[in-house]
Amino acid sequence: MKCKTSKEIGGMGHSMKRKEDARFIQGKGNYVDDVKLPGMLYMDIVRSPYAYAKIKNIDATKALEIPGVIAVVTGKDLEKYNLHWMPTLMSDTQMVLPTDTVMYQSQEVAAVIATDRYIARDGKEAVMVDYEPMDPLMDPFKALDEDAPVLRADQEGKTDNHIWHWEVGDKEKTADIFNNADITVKQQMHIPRIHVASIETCGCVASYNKVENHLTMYMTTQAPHAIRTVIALVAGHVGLTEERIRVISPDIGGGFGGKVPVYPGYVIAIAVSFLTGAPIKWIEDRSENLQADSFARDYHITAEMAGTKDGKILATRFKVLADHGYTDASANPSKFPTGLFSIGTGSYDYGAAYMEADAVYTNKPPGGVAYRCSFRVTEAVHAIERMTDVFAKKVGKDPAQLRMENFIKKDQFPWASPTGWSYDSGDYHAGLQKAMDAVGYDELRKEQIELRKEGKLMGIGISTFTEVVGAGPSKDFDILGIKMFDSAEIRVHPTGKAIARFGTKSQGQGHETTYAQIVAEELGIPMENIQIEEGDTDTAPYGLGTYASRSTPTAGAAAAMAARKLRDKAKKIAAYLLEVSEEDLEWEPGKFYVKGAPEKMKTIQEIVFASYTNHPEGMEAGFEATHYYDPPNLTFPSGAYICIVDIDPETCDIKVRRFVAIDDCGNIINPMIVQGQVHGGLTQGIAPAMYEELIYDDAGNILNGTFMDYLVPTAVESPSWETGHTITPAPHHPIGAKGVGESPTVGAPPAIVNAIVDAVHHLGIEHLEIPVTPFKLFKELKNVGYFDK
Amino acid sequence: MKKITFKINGAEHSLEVEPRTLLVHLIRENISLTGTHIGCDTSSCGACTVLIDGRSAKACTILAVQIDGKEIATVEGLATAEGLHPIQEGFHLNHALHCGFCTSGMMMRAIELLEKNPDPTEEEIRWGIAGNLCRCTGYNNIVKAIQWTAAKMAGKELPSTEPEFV
Amino acid sequence: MIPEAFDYSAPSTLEEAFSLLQEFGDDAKILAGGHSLIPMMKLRFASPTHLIDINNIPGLSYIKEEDGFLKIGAMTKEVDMEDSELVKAKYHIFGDATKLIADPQVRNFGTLGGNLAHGDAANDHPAVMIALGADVEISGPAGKRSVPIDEFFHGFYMTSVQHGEILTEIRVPAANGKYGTSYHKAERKVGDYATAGVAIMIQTDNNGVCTKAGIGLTNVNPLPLRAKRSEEALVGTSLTAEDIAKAALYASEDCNPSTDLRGDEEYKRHLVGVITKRMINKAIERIQ
Amino acid sequence: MNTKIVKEFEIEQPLEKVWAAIANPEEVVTCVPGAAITEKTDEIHYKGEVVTKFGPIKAKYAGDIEILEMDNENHKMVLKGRGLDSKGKGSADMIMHGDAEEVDGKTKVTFSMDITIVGMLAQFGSRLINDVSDQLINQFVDNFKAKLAGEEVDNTMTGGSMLGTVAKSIFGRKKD
Repeated sequence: MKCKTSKEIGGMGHSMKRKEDARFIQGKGNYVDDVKLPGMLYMDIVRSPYAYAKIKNIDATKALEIPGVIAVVTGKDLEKYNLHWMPTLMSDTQMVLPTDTVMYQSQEVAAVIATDRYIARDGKEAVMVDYEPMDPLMDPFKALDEDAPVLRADQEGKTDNHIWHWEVGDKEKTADIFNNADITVKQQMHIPRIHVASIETCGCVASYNKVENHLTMYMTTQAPHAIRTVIALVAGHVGLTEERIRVISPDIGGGFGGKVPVYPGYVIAIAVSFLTGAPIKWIEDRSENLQADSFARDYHITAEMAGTKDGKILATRFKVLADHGYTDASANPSKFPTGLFSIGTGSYDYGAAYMEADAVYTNKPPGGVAYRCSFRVTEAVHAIERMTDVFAKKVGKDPAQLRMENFIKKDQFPWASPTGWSYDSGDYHAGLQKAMDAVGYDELRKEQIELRKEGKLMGIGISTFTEVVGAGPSKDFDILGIKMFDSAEIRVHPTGKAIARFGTKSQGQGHETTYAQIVAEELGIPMENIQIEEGDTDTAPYGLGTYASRSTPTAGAAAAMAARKLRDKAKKIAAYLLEVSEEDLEWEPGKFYVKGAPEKMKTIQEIVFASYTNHPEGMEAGFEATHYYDPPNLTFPSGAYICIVDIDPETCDIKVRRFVAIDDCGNIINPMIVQGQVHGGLTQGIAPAMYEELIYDDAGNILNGTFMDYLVPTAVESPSWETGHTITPAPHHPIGAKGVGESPTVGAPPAIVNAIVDAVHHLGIEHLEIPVTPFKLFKELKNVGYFDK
Repeated sequence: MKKITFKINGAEHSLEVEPRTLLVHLIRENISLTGTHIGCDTSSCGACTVLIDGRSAKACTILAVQIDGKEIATVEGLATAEGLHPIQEGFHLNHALHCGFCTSGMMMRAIELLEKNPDPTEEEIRWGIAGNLCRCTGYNNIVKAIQWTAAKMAGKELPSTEPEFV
Repeated sequence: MIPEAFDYSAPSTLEEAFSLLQEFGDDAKILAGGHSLIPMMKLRFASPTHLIDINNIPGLSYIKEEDGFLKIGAMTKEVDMEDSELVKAKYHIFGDATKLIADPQVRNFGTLGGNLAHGDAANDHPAVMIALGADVEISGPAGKRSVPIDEFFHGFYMTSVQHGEILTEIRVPAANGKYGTSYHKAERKVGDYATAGVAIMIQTDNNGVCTKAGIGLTNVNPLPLRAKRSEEALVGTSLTAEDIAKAALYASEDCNPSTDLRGDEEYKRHLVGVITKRMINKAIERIQ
Repeated sequence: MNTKIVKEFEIEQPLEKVWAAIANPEEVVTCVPGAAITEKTDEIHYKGEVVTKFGPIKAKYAGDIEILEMDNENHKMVLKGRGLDSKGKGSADMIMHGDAEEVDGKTKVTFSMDITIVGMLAQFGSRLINDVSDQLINQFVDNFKAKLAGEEVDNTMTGGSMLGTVAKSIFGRKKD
């Protein structure tokens, strides 16, 4: 990688070691459960064993008799303050605590406040709730039946369980192509409900100061500013207006989208702190986290592809049924009920597509968060990448070759997709070729033929995906009306050291290092001397937070733009100090010098010092700039992944032999961190492909609500990943970067499934639903008579 | 209440605890060493891993009363006046942590692993940390960090800590 | 997740432990490794009023060959089995099994006695001990008694260990002659309970004729199961592929697995067949 | 979660004697491990409780039983049962079809139960439910046979010795 700065400055392209590591490796991180305040009380939450039931009575007598139990709060209590319901990001409503009906198993029913977490837990056990259970509605398809119970009777005039219908593309044109195409293929697929399961669960300490009428909210949030605004919207009517709220997002133990929503526990904690004047700590258990916090995915997709018999893709058609649980609490931009699902035409050059989706209510927990993915892109990528393989098998073409023949070409960018996107840049052929070379594709295909003769099952799977991240341009993207810009504020101190603050919030992405590198790149101040701060709404500029791989595309750009404002100022000061005109100056990282006379120069440190001590007349003193970056377009990272699996023909165990991932995320700020993100994203890709799924039964029970049964991969399940990159800079982005944190999670599952299907396709298997477990594979092989021989 | 006496990171403590107090809460709440974390209820995740008399243990599944007379080591005790413990260096240099939440437990586990097997294969490392979940890193660099630490502790030539990302 | 309050005692002799069990009655529970009991207590599935921690009782942790037996103290930890040179040299089955039990931290505390006394057919050692033909020594105020492993498991979480008693030793007939053992379980991910597990012990004479066979099955039956017909199908044969296939088939027929998240009955029977075949072969390979 | 359990057994007793016992909930319940009837509300409604104990796990259910159908002529019955965990952690519902017929002078009894379990037991104990219910039913059958044969039946679930037969074998051994 070419770097413009020296390693000492540590600008873009250097694999700088992370600045944030020091505290984490010494046990000095500060996570929310580490926050301890004087007089703090603890909250535990009573939850419903039923998925759908009327609450007949809540008896807290026994709980209140326990020494140390301070209060038991119910929906009826919150109702007095009109705090029993709250809005969701998708303009639906969600219960904080129910007054009469519970809508999913493990829903919050009452909160117990006590002097210590052990006593709070005892109190929870002693609250007796009398329920009248009803038959839950668990199947999203049945939710649309005419005789289905109307779950959201609280919504005036609601007569069914349908939430919304969405569509994009040209329905007629697509239908026309399908009607006339040589070949059409169709596949039903379910992208199951999964859970981000960050190792830190969610929690908060709500601390309301009655005297000052001020709330400090320490919480695990990926979007502290947005949360502050939401709290003000929910609680403004009781006097908690936005200037009286400070949200602090301390170190976060993994987010992946699960820490974007506002959960009822946060609101209850705030309400209780407001009423008691004591700080309230609430930390979820793992089982509560898995059973009640926002899910991801849960799309039932009917996917179709039309093409020519020699393998040219002509059109696609996707129909989605989205199971949202009892409320639509998706974390999507307001105008995008299906997120960015419409990216589902993928990396391929064809002109017609039609996609539609319907969302329904069921008796499951609400949600619709990302799981390390940009708003619903994983679902879209799975559909298109699976269909590309289904189509390739149908026309009898090698899936790599078919992809190569259908890719959008490098010179076709910016490319207008049939669903309305303008892809910024890409070189898909180069990516796939690099992956094929790295893995030894042709040799593997030969090996596969040989192995098959011996009855061995080996498969090769490809995924060549296009992501869409960095939301987003303000003309289309907002959350609750707030445009999805992001911000950076850089303040350089007189001695040339800086602090930069951001509206985003790292949950492990390494912002303290990479943002410093961006500023170092632009200003030439060594990254070591640039302090990065995020997560405190009192000090950081307003921003929409970190999710959907948006930090580098938005806040990273803001950092570069703010730094460039400062460099412009530096140039003026340098010209003044060197007594030349600005046009006579040249910049090289860390200094301005006079053209043709490099010895006549001023370092950035000298210039900054002058801005405080000797600034030109008429110029504002100090060295500080802020930028709110409104991206002109989204960014479109891409990747070419190849997975090799070996399957035990008797036990159906699936072993990932190799996995090669070539990512293109545009210009790279820190290769070490990008690679680390890819590794992690890949493991969160194999997870839903082979292990994870939230399983509910017809009675409404979640059957795997702990880490004993919700199967997060360990180092044993996770293969040794092989990674690499190509670079196609984002032309519209100040530093040409695209974002990468989620690409691998988006791109890996279809590569894995395509490999597994490839290994057994000759036995008569066309498709396998994720997670592909040995058990599931066994059943499919059994069905096609494989074990009869 | 039961009175227990124990050492944490060399310092002796003597205090009264309820028998049901979990070791992880003793460490985090009573002793205020918050580097040891809690990630699950079922001793599945390993975020709470500490050493009890040198053996790696999940502190969420051990009672505080069980450590009477024993010696506990937590992440806070790893670095000395001379500097970081090799495992800390290894994790930092090899980018073996992202959010940092699993890191303490992962390192404490790795210390015992290397103590028993100073030159582990990749396979042995992966099985050796099978009781510790990491949601961020994909484990590649954790394996690399442990291999690096093994080399460092054995005084061998140190593997490169540059990413092989081409 | 926090357990309900309880009292705690850590006796330093067995006698003391017996009298505590007597004193506190039915709601007192023995704490050995605790890695099954404490999670249950945290989930408040189990709420004993008194825990009697037997970790401080000396003399319950050892691995030795004596009087024709491999004697294992009940408080011997999984990790000690993994590390034991004696076990590594002669009883390969324990190396196979312990590696697949939970994870290293849990194995640092989990005990063999606890694994058996918990009375869970999903645990691994029950099948291992069935294959090896172990006897279990149970101590109580009235003295010691020995129970053959086949009579030890009575129901879900129920064994021959009566309230007031403590499992103190496991005795495995010592390896002798041509002797090979093996264990494997299919699991959804590392450390999981078995989807299906098979433990094998094979002895042959010098001509390769099977003189003794032990086959135990994990988590495919309400109780840990001895695959008797499979054993009989092997004894007296020269262990040809055909004999082994027959034994594997019988094992898959004779177990009685339940459908759960790990798989359905058909799949588990299938796995039992495949693993039985493979483990018999592995045990044969290991015959020294 | 939903489980269907079908159990068939034969008793060497005349049909009418067996049916008389089966058709009387107060009699039947004395054979159900851990169960007791606490109140007869009316002819078809009963209240009861079940205390179960498996190793360290103890649970208490308060139950309602309703006789939906009692056909003494054809020896068929349908019961509805509902048990509520005493700690509010969930419940179990059951519809049981029972019938008895004469076969070669013996009586063949068939029970078919559709059980729906909701709450913590279903969440955490799903892998146990089939095995455990099997165990309980076998115990019930043993108790029931014993009762009809005029033997004393102890249906409590205490200590580690839920099964009378188990206890017998152990203590029998001890005397050896």
